[in-house]
Amino acid sequence: MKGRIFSVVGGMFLLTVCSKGDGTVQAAPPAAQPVVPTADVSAAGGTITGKIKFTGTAPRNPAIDMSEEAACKAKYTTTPTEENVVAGPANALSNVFVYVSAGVPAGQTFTAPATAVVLDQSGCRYHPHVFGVMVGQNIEIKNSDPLLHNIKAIAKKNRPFNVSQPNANMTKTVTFAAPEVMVNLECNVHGWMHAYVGVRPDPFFAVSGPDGSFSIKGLPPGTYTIEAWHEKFGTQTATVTIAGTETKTANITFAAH
Amino acid sequence: MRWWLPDAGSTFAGPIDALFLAILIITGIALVVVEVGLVTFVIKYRARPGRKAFYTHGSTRAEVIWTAIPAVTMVALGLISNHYWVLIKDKKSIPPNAYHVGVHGKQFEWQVTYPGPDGKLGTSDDFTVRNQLHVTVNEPVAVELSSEDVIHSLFVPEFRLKQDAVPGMHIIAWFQATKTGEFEIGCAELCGMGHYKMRARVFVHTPDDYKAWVAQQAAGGSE
Amino acid sequence: MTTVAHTPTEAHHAPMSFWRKYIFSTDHKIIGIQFLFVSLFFLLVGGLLAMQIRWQLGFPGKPLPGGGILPESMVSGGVILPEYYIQLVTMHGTFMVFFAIMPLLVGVYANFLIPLKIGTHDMAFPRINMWSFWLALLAGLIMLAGFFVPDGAPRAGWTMYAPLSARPDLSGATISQKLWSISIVVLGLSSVMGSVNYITTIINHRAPGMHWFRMPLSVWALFITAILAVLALPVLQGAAIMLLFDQTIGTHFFDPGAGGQPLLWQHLFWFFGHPEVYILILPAMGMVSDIIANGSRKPIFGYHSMVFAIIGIAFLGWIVWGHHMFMSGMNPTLGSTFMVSTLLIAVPSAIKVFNWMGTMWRGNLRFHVPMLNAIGFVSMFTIGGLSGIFMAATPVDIPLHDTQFIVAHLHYVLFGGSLFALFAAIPYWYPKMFGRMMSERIGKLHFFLTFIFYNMTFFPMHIIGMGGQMRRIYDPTIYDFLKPQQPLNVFISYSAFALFAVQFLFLFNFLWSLKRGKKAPQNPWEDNGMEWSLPNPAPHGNWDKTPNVYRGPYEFSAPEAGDKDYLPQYLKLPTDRDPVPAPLPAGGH
Amino acid sequence: MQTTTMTDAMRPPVPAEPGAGVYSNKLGMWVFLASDVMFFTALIGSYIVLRFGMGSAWARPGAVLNVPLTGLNTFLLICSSVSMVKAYAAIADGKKYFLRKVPGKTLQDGGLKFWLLVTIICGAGFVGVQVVEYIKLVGHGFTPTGYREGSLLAEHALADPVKYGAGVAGMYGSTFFTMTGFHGFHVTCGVISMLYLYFTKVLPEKYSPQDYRGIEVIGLYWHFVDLVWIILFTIVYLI
Repeated sequence: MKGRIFSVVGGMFLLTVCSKGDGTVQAAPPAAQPVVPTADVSAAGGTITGKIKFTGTAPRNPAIDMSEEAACKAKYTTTPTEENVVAGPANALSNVFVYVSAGVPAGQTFTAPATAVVLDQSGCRYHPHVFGVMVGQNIEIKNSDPLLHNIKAIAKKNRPFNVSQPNANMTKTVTFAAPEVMVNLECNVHGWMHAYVGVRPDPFFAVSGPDGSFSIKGLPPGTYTIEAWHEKFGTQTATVTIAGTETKTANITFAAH
Repeated sequence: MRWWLPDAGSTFAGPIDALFLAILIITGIALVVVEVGLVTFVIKYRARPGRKAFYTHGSTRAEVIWTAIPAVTMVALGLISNHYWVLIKDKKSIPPNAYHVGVHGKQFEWQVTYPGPDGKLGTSDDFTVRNQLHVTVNEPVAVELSSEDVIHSLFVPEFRLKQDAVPGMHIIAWFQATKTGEFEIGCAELCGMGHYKMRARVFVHTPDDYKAWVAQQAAGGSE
Repeated sequence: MTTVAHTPTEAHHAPMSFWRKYIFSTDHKIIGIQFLFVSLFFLLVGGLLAMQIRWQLGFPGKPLPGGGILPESMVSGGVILPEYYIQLVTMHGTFMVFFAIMPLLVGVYANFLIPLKIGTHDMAFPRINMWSFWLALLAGLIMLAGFFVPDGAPRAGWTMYAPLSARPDLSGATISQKLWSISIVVLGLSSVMGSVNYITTIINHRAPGMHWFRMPLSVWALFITAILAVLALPVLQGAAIMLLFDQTIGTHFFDPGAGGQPLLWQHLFWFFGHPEVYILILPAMGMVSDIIANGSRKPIFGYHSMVFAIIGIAFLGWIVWGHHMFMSGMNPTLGSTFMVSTLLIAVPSAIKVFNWMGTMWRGNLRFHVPMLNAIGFVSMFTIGGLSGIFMAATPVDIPLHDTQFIVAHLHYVLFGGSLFALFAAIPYWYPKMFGRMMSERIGKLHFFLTFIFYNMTFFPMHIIGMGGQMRRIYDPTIYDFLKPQQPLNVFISYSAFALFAVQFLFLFNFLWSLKRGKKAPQNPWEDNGMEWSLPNPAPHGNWDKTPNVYRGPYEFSAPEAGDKDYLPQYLKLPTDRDPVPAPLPAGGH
Repeated sequence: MQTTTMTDAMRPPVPAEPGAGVYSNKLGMWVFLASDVMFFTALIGSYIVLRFGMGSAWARPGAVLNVPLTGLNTFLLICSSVSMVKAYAAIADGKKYFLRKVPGKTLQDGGLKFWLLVTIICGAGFVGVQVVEYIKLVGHGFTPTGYREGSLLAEHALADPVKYGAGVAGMYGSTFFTMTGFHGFHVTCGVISMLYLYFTKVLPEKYSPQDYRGIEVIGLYWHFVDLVWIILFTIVYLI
């Protein structure tokens, strides 16, 4: 009887259009963190390298139930987890943002590299999870998932923004105008998605890799304070004096609570 | 193609759908009377040479008739509607044995808090699951709605369930699912750019399945 | 205290400069025409926004044709972004309600018709009237500016529900949300100024013999509308000011974090908003009544009950606002009360519909374009009124609330109702405005095509709403329960594009006839209204000497009229006696 | 009665049906006041809903606001209403006057000039006191968003949260400044309008016992504003 009531309307109904048709996105599970292209500095100058470790046992990263987003879930063979504490062998700690917090002569200015940092949203996670940019450097936000992500920047010194990318392969370029460690990026549609970006006025920063190592290059001679930031373990500092083009090592150890 | 209300999935669907049909019939009759009347008049009383309109200022009897009929119909409709309205939305109508779950709206997700094994909300064994409302079939469920930021509206079409979640307010909506399966939840109040993406699901389980699901959740998640 | 000498009116002023005559004019007719052009512009803007909404709903994820010209903050690769989509729905609603339909009905026709129809020379306060127009234009421009500021237009829906509207961190729009509030405050001021004028003019400036119950129903409707506006708009102004303070200086009227109440905004908004709904339909009803009587060549059926129905609708309109809030968490007992009062509104509405039919019954129908559109109004308004009953019955409202069903309902009332009435009114009083006739042929074509495409656009929305498609969602296809009805969305979108395209016929007809239309005879529709005693277009100041009124406005086919089938209000028959003007009120008491 | 030459705007310039029985300017003002009633109803209604919807009580009367000062201000505004009545009476029936007789001038003119000036001064005084009150309140730390951190009131509120309504100070400030602010705006508009009339109509002696509509219309407005203040003073300061 329902059909009968509306058969008149059914008669009017002439046009149908198939509006579906996104191919499934293939992208392999993101295994390795893409190396963040650090700022372009001259080879001259000193280098600070080191390893980031932590003591104690790392907290378990919560599993993410992606069943509501089949397209994301399909990109993983095992249950994906959040990336709060990504530990490597021998308690190496990755995703630590290391930067020179003091020692760079005031008044010295650096130009931002022309290359953009790519922030990819794939499998309902951010890649990279932690990264640094220079003030004014382009960040190209890319959506590799065929579904809506919004990118909300929670910043204090920079103008907050909230943009969305409903389709696959949409890109959006943003920049930050003021130094800020860290600007939090989050997706409100997928509450587990977080990324952190350190915005610096100089190119002297790095993010620790899977083995916990980092390297800051091109420092002129001087005494520097370096600060390491981790989303769960807080910050640690170290002081390093550079003379000439030497390479100094500064290992930093966090304590897992 | 769907030409009617969504399939019935809760005890509310019966009376609401019946009332919908009743109103459709009443308004359908009124619509036919008006539209057929208009078409008839347009054809029958079209201007022709030598005709003159009938000079009248109206008829009190006609006015009384078409005042009284709609008035009586509307009052009757109001009384019947109110009966079901009270049964569905009144605070006193929430069954005392209802199973309480908390639903917290947030830009742009629903956080569903379950009472855990002890069956009580607000205790330490509560656990929260994102975008999934698991309930037992044929058991009244009271949804304690709250909101983090803006107004959201919990909408389950199959259950004929809709209730705004207002920040700063604690609102209870209840329903009783009548069939097992998976249904969709939408947000029916504009809540920002991700409004359309506040999609969540209701899973209606048999009592045993539900117990098993709770046990699994209490054991530490959905791995 | 006998008669007062007729003071010279402004009819014989020296010729004025273009600026005084057409821009900073205090002539009620020019102000009406200014409103007409401005609000037709905003109607077009609103329509353009609607087309983008329909594109997105019909073809989610596909690049909008011509979308490349939009900035990257609105589209990405031509695809409408969700944040732009909610700007579209917000601004479509805002423009259509506040800057298109409301000024078209009230700004244009209250200004243009009231003095002409009650037989006076101008409004009571011509200069305030001019200000009312300029403030309305200013408000419109402030609103339009929202598109051009960083973050784009407001994003909280035309109802601006707090706290989404109050907090930029939640809505994502910072400046334009404030512009919305400011614009509404300015618009409210404009509306109050206009309405004070209309009310005063109608009460105090009716020509001798224009008794209350000799006023045309259009004037009655505009009078009651003005009363609604003068009492409702300040409430919105107050609410908008509080919202503005929440947005700017950090108060928390509507933010629960500091004790504010989100529902307070809804109560205030709808306490204004429901009378507003009648502001948007009563003038349409009034003008349609005039046109149907004219087209039927018969007195309006049940004139007095029509007047009382208008008053009844207006009165009930104040006590039904809660029916917008059945699902809001408001006390359900209040819901019961609001349901009953809402259902009762069906009664005066039914009286009006049946009286229009009674007017056509045994008439001698002339199908000129205004009459066709007026009949279209009656049949479409009926659907809109009846579909309202579904949502008035609270239990049925549960599945239908905030779905496309309500979108269908409100468009049947506002497009099928108000806009059809305007398609009737614009050509009907066009000769009085511009001295020329609009093309009947194009007008008829426009009516039939609009009628068809309009129904093809909005009727299926009922079905989509029954299926559960929520309002203001960007992409229905992500829901499994909505996917099956997506073909219907596509169908609606095609119909909407056609409907929009057809409106250019009207626009063309309107503009072309300004210069090329047939010269209008003095009384082209053989109507009874006072305005037709004047030449077309009517001169500044209207009558040299205040006219007398001898009878009611609907004496079509009266026996006294002889071989004619109309008997104008201004025509003095040998049996008529001149009315005695009232003594003037003293300078003080 | 002797024919008087009426100005163009003085009466409905044309014969008309019996309307409201008053001239249009007065009717227009009545309609506008009805509209303004709704405006204040929205503000006051919101205040009541918000205040009594709060979990905890408002600051006690007098704890934050200077009631004696505002009481004096209220008295000033009531006086201005009285003087407005005097001004109206002076021009309307020509019986009441205040100033001494000036040769060649009617008594009424002098009465109007004097009493309207009193009204303007009282009105301006009211606004002035309100401005001073605002400055003092803000100085103490009472702002539209609550007690400013580190201010005197914030300290008081810490010491005695009940008396100072510590938890609800934000809403207290919001409603207080919104309502009194918009009332003050109305008074200011009234004072400016009266000044305008004073210099364009009253001093040039354009009014007569036959035509004093401007005075009557502004008088209506003024009494309305006064009435609103008495309501506001009661519900904001005293309760």
